[in-house]
Amino acid sequence: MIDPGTIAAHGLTTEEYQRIVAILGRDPNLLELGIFSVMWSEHCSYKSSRIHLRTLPTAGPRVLQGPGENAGVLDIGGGLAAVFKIESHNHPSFIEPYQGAATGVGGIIRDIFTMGARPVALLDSLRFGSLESPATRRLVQGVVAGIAGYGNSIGIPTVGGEVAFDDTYSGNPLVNVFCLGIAPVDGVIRGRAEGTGNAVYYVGAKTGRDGIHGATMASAEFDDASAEKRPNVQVGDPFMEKLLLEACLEVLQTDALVGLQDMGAAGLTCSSCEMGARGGAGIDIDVARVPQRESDMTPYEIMLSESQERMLFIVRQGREAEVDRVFEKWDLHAVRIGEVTGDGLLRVRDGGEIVAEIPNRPLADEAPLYDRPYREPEDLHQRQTLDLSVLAPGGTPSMAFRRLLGSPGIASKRWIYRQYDHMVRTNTIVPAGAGAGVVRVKGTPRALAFSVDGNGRYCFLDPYRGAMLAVAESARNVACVGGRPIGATNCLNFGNPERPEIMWQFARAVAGIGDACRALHIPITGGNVSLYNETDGQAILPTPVLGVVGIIEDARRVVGRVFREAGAVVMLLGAPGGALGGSEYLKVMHGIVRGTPPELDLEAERALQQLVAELAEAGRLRSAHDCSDGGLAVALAECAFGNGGIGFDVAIPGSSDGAGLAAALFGEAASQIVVSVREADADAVLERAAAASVPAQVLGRTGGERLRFTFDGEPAVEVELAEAEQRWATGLSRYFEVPAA
Amino acid sequence: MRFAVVVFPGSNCDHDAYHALADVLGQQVDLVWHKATDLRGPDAVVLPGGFSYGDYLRCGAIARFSPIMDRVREFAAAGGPVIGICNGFQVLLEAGLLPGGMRRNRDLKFICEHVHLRVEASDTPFTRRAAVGQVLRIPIAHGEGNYYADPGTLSELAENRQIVFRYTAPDGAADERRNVNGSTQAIAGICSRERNVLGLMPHPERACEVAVGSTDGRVVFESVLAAAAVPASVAEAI
Amino acid sequence: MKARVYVTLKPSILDPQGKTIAGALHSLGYDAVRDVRQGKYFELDIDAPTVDQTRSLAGEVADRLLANPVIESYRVEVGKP
Amino acid sequence: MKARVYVTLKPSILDPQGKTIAGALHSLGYDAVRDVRQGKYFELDIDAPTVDQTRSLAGEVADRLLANPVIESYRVEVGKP
Ligand SMILES: Nc1ncnc2c1ncn2[C@@H]1O[C@H](COP(=O)(O)OP(=O)(O)O)[C@@H](O)[C@H]1O
Ligand SMILES: [Mg+2]
Repeated sequence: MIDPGTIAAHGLTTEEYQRIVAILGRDPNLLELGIFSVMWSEHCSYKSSRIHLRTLPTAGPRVLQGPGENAGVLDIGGGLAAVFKIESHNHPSFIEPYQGAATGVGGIIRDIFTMGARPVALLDSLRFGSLESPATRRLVQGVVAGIAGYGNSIGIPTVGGEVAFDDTYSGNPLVNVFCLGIAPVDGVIRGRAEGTGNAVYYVGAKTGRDGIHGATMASAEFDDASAEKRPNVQVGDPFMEKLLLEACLEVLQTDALVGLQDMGAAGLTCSSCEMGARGGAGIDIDVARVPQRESDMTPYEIMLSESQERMLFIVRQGREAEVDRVFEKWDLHAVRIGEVTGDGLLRVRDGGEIVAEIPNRPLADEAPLYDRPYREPEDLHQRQTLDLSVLAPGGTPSMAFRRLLGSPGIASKRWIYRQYDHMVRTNTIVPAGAGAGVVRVKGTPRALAFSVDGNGRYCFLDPYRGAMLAVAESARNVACVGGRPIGATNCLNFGNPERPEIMWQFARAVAGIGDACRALHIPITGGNVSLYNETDGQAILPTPVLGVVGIIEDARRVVGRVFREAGAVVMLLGAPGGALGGSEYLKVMHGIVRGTPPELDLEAERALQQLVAELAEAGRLRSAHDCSDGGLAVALAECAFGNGGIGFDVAIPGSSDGAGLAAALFGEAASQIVVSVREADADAVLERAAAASVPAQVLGRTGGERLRFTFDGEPAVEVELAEAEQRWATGLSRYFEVPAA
Repeated sequence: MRFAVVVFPGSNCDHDAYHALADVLGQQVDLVWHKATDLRGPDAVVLPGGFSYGDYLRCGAIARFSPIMDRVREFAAAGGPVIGICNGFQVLLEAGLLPGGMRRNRDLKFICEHVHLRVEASDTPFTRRAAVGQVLRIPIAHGEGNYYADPGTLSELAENRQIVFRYTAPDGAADERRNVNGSTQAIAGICSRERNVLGLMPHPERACEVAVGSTDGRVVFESVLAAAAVPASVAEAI
Repeated sequence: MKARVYVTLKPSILDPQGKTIAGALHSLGYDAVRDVRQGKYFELDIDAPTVDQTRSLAGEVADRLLANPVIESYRVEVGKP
Repeated sequence: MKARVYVTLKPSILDPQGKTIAGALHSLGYDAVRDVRQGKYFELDIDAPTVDQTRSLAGEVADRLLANPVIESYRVEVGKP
């Protein structure tokens, strides 16, 4: 008999329990309750978020697969498809940084090859507390090493990413990983079970007691008691996954498979019932046949285990031998654990005896759906009010410039990406750290460009606009390397949705993503939601992370961030001027997150992005970089570093009777891109910009050993290139000089 | 020429070696599964980079027992050119085809970046098109490339001029700070006493095209192509 | 004084390395090796006057740094092996 | 029967892992820890009738696979730790 305590321990409400009873027409047994609880956890069922996610635009001419599958699929021409998705592994990474991050990488990679695609690139989007704390430094080291440990070993390059620091993340770091794969359009396979009598195969690692209740854990806030949950840590085995990856891609050559799915959150339960539900079929499996790592495992443990590196396959009847042969070659042993049935039930046996029987569809698709109450935070107005006159003087602009360059949010991320093999597969045509991720597609003239971006400060101040800005920035980063955005995925990291202010942040952010994607013609093909990111009532900054994918039709036309030569003309494309609301400048210099984030005119943004892509395609750009954290001054400096370093002499737009020097240098604005062009191309570029109605102006020239800014006709900031680069280069790495073993 | 690229479970630069040799340099390339008992008559053998057997236990320690390694040994013994890149180098060390061993990088971190290598010997099948003192810009990507050999071995290496590449500054000057992984004597690559087996940590196959940032790695493969016809004794042995 | 610290994965935690080594041994014909678990081993040279103090310092160090309590357990020995 | 194999870098070889740990310990104030060497530790579950056979099999396995004789040395123990 199931008592209220057991129901509560499974994270289910009384109403949810009643619903289970209604679906079954009887009380569930403990195993059935466990199955429902993981399927109906926030993590698997999206019960708080679905109602909002439905509003996102998902259609487009290139969309072959939108949300609902293991990953989204876009047609990239030439019979090929891009398959991509982003996933969070926030809670596990806090508990065990190395393994948490590593298994996060393993999970998203499985989502991609499960669709029949060869994974070709990874990006990571990270958030941590302040690096002044040794605990945070250990976390950063562990997470970065974990991503490296898994990605490097399996041989998929981590070609870029982003990272930001804020105290709200200190107890809730964010580890989001994006993976992109390439498949033949007609080789894409889906996670569905069809064809009564077809075999259900289990392949991969043996099942242990790992992460049981992991899915429910990811849906509950942390408190002191979560220390108890520690044994729920999973250890990744990238070698096993490499074998699975190669074996899967080889098996797919045979067309003996009907469907496949990896076992991620909620393991065998989720993979079997979702495949059954998608295909409208029943699944009959025997847990006694599941390979087990530990002795005396119960059906409950086997069904709920989250052991990594396991897959479920549906094999056409009569074709089993071909499949077996491939797995044997790779020293993997595929085991037949059951078959597809026509009755729509998930039937679980333990050596023949039926131990659970649940209709698949209601289990997977009829999970509770909540329209949780939301309410604007009471202090929102206060947050958005910014009175610069009350701030302590921030020192001279030169001092601020130096300090910003050396702050970890802006400084070079080389300490991170140097640990990632960003070159394996020899497709990486923009070096790590020099712009969006770009991989060429061998055998075609094309390349794919992709970027992950999010700005928690902006979203904290205005989640609607902040989310729009994230879409715009991600797409802009793709445009800067010469790409045309064609689709996006998103990872929504928020606090506890049962709190109305958090739910309000979430709803507003989703609305912002939807509006921006519609205006920029970028369909959303999938994503991931991570809620309950709070510790002791302190929520993270709302952090939607966007992963935009674009195409570069001629890979030879790719553009990087760094200046290529002295004597080039430096231009600003987009309306000049920035504001300090929500800026990195305010954060670094004054320790505050206040004001309103930059205005965004989506039509102007779209025109700018199209102009830049077009100029790149015409071979007119020597470099391009968008203005984001730290404003125009920092963007220009970032173009000067690398390639041996090339200084510049520029006039910053604006005047002293306007917003002032700090805003002109460090104020942030959307829709601004700094480019360098050959002298001979400058006029043509200005003409093209005018024709596209994009404001454009010459700022100055590249060259020399200094970074020189003038403002309103007067010298404003002047720093030696070598000194500036030194600060920027060591701003992050200096925290890790003494490694915490 | 015909190359055999051996694929161990966990190899992940096999496709990269294939691409460089077949697509860029236009050679015939066979990917040879590690359980195979036949190299299929190659003129040269490549042990590619990656994480054979996950690099569990020690890098290359388990791969050395793969069935194909007997054929590789015979091929090498008969004078055939064998090149081990990164994990392939580690396999050659574990297999005893080259002297010395590997430790974790000095700072214990995986390092992926372009480095500069000075060519120390041009009388090998892999460097005959290069000049001694020439500096190549080629990427590394490894966590355990900190080469070690005991003093006796080191003096033998020196005496027989088996040190083929060293990490240096861009101008070729010795500089301990450029010895990124802490290798003894900044050694990046060595060859066998007979000179036909080369192991190196850097990845020449990642430096064969302008698009990926360097073409300096081509000289290694072009040297092999330029090598005199494979001795008849090798052909018999296979 | 010398202290030795042995760190092993907790029994329920997957040990991919041990598993792979066992697999390699089986394919080399060592079927008698039924299972392998891999751990870490540290030799510490500790400047402490007594065995007890050496042991307690080694334990503290193991706890704080050498072992990851989330997935590993450890054992300390002092004196000749 | 259980056998335990301890593998360490030969004493003359600089151990980057041990050195880093010693450095980290010093920065945490553990100056009494003069030196650290890191090695590997294996627990083998061996199906052999006698202690001697177990020991000899473990030794063979250590020799062939678990240790690299070029840079490492090893020690075998059988029975209760
Ligand atoms: N966590 C990370 N992992 C890998 N690469 C990173 C990471 N963070 C930043 N980078 C790289 O460093 C460069 C600068 O990052 P960022 O300042 O976020 O770029 P932008 O401001 O142009 O969006 C980019 O090329 C990015 O890919
Ligand atoms: Mg930035």
